[in-house]
Amino acid sequence: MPREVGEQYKKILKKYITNQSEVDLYAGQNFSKQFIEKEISPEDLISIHKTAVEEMVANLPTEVPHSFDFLIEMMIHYGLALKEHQSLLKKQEEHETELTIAAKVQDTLLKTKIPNIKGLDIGLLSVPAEKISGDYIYFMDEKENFASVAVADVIGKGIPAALCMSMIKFGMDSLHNGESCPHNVLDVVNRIVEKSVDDSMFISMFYGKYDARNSVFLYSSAGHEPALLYKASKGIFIKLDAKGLLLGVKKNVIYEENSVVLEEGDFIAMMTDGVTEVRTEEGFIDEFLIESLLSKVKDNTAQQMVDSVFKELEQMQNFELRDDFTIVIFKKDEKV
Amino acid sequence: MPREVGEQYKKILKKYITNQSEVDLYAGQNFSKQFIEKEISPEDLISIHKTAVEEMVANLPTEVPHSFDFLIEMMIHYGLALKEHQSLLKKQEEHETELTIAAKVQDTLLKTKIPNIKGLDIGLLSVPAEKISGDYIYFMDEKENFASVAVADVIGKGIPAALCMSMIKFGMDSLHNGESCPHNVLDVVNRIVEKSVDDSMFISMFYGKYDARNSVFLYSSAGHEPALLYKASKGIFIKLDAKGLLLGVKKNVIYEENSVVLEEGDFIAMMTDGVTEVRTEEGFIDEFLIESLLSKVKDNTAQQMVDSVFKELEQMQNFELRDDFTIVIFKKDEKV
Amino acid sequence: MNQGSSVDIYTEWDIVAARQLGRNEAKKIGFGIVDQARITTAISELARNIYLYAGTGRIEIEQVSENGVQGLVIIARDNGPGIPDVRKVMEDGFTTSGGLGAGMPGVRRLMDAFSLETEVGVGTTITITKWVR
Amino acid sequence: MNQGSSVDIYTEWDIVAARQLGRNEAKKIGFGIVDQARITTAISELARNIYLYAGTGRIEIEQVSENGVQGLVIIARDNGPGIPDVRKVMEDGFTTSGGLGAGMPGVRRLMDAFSLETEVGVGTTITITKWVR
Ligand SMILES: [Mn+2]
Ligand SMILES: [Mn+2]
Ligand SMILES: [Mn+2]
Ligand SMILES: [Mn+2]
Repeated sequence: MPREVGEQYKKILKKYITNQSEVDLYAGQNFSKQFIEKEISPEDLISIHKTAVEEMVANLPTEVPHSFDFLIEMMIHYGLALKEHQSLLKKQEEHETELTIAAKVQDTLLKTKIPNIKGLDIGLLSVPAEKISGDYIYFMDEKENFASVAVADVIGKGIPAALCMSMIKFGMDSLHNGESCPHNVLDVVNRIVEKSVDDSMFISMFYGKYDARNSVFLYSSAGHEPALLYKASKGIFIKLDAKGLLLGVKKNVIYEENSVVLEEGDFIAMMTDGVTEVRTEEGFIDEFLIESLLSKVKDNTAQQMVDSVFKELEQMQNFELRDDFTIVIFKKDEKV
Repeated sequence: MPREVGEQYKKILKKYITNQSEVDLYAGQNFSKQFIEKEISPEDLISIHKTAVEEMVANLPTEVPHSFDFLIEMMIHYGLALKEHQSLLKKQEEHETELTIAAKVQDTLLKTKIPNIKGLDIGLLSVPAEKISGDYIYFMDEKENFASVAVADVIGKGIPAALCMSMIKFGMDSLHNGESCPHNVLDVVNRIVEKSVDDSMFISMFYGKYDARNSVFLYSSAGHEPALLYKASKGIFIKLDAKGLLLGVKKNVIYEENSVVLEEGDFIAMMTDGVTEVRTEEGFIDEFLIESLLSKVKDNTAQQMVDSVFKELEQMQNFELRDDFTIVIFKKDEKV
Repeated sequence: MNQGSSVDIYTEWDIVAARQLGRNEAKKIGFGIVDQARITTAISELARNIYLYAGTGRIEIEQVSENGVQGLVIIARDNGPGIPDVRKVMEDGFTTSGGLGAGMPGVRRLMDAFSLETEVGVGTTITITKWVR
Repeated sequence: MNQGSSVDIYTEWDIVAARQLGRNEAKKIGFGIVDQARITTAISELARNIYLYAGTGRIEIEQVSENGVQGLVIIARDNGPGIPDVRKVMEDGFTTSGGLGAGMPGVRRLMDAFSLETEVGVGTTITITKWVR
């Protein structure tokens, strides 16, 4: 490494030894950042330091330079770890680029069109924990007056999950409109997943279908998080669940189908466990926290509601998502 | 960090300062590896060293401990880089695990059944450059007497490519047998890809269909590497190519369809550019190398042929694949 | 909270003043030399961030004690532009300061506790704590 | 190649002997103290690998000079089991020695040139070179 570095180091060190003032430590530390950027190893730093001390201190006991030689030997492996780090950082960067492209491909592959139904306000938000999501929202192409949505979560996240998602999408695309009552959809998707995916990969899915003519919401669930129904007239929340195994476990599964009627101001929040199983530093969040968060913003639009829930939960877990986060709200609102 | 570490360090350092012998440096270095494993930071090491020197050396000039204080300050950022490395290593490990699972999912998703046709010997090999492949071989489910294969390559490799592959698979699954003449298959797949994939992602595909009743091989190509036909009677290779744009470029593409008749001993090798564009340290391989490699093993089974070509090319590029490697051979052999 | 003191950050000299205050406080309540250096470095990074990205702000340092354990709480406040993508700033290898291992993840690693509140257009408050071992 | 000398590796003491020989040679032809330590560490890792995985082998050290530049070539030979997956052994973070940053990628980083020949069931020869700067 260049001679001037050693000279400059000696200058700062000398000033510090003379004054022991904070400003010299600050200068030294800023200098050390440059050392790291220039890939100067810690063993080089010790050697520079040794030379500086030898030149600076009169009557230096011989033990001191020997001790520095020993320290240099000790530092070699630290230096190697640092070099490995620098090469790993480069690798990591390449990997990030690949994931960014993959995320873009995923976005395009999984794009879905939000239905536009009189009297139904729809809000949705899906935020991946990492670049690639294993959660999935899909609005089925439906006849007029209907809005159907699938909310799914592949067990596990990241790339394997993304591969599964694209399979589900093409499975759902192959469905005909006639089959689109919730328990039938889950049955068909289950067969596809069971056939194509290896045994370690499971998918939970909630499927809901809203009929604007009579305000009936039909739903089935394949081992998915229950949805939450808010009854505006009573100011209470009701869990919407339906019996059914996870997708991909076995071939023939009977999926229960239930229904509720929405009244003005009622809404249904469909979520993945990335919403309900948020962990803060103190542990899992309280079961009723989501309800209280939704309650607080119940008079806003569906989109404002999901945005607000996300913002609050993100803050609570210190901006670190541990799982993909997905929430869809269907809200009956005659003004829409 | 534990007191004993300091005591042990002092002991080794003292021995070294007394004897300056190699065995103490060796001991010290082995000790330093343990330090790193126990996540003892370099600034901690300097502090241990300082204490040891202070206790060991009589009449130590005050400059020396001050110089160590300065050195500790300099080391803090080295310590941070090391800690970052340790966390990055953990991340890297998780990522490797994820890719391994993804590769398994991909294997399951993309599995295909080799047709069993009288008089046709089929060999195939597909080796990804990294864990996840962007090449794809798919045998269509066909009526008796027919063997159809698609050989495809997503431009780019890794995860984004894998996502695209799974889309193609489901596109092809949705085809009906009636549409399965090569130019029709490419037309249908092109529409699916064009609709679903973003503009930066292209796929090349060679599609061939062999009719065992009259030994006719029909083929079309979407911007793919030409196949190689070996004519046993003349001992020569002929390139099989057909006009057609890459999949996903535009909606309406006319794919040319050509045909050849196979005679006993003839074979067709369909490949991706990972085979033809192999790079050795001296540059790209010669255009005729593949032909000569195939020629050398032309009397073996189709599977032995593809295995042998791979083995030779792998050796030539020093066991580092730069691209996914895929080759399929259809060989007319009445003994089969 | 027992005692408190603070340094307003306007110039690069104030970064040094904040470091000095932090080191003195750390020494006073019994931190060893390496931990003193770690606390000082964390303060240095926070103060430097204020100086570089918010323009002005303040470093507050307080002694705390919990279940008989002494500790130091450092609060860095500014009314700067806020951090639009906190997750990115907290990621390894994406340090705003450019150096390896430093930046916010570095500050977090140097201390025992770390919390961050930020609003775009309003400002940022970072609170870090270290306990005497 | 001008001069050569070697150490047979049978016991852990021979690792130390190989290190000592390497350090002496490195000092003799004018390597600085840090490079002496790096060369010695590389020899140490190679000798240790022989001792641990091949049982026995030999470290050969030769002075070389090219275009007026002095250098040291170290050859580690063994008739051990060979390395079945070279790509894996050369990968970062997968060190056989378990430690961070060490292993074969570490040896490669400590030196200016590195080459490896291995055959399963026959043995391994690793040749490393460092030039005086
Ligand atoms: Mn998931
Ligand atoms: Mn989940
Ligand atoms: Mn490709
Ligand atoms: Mn390719």
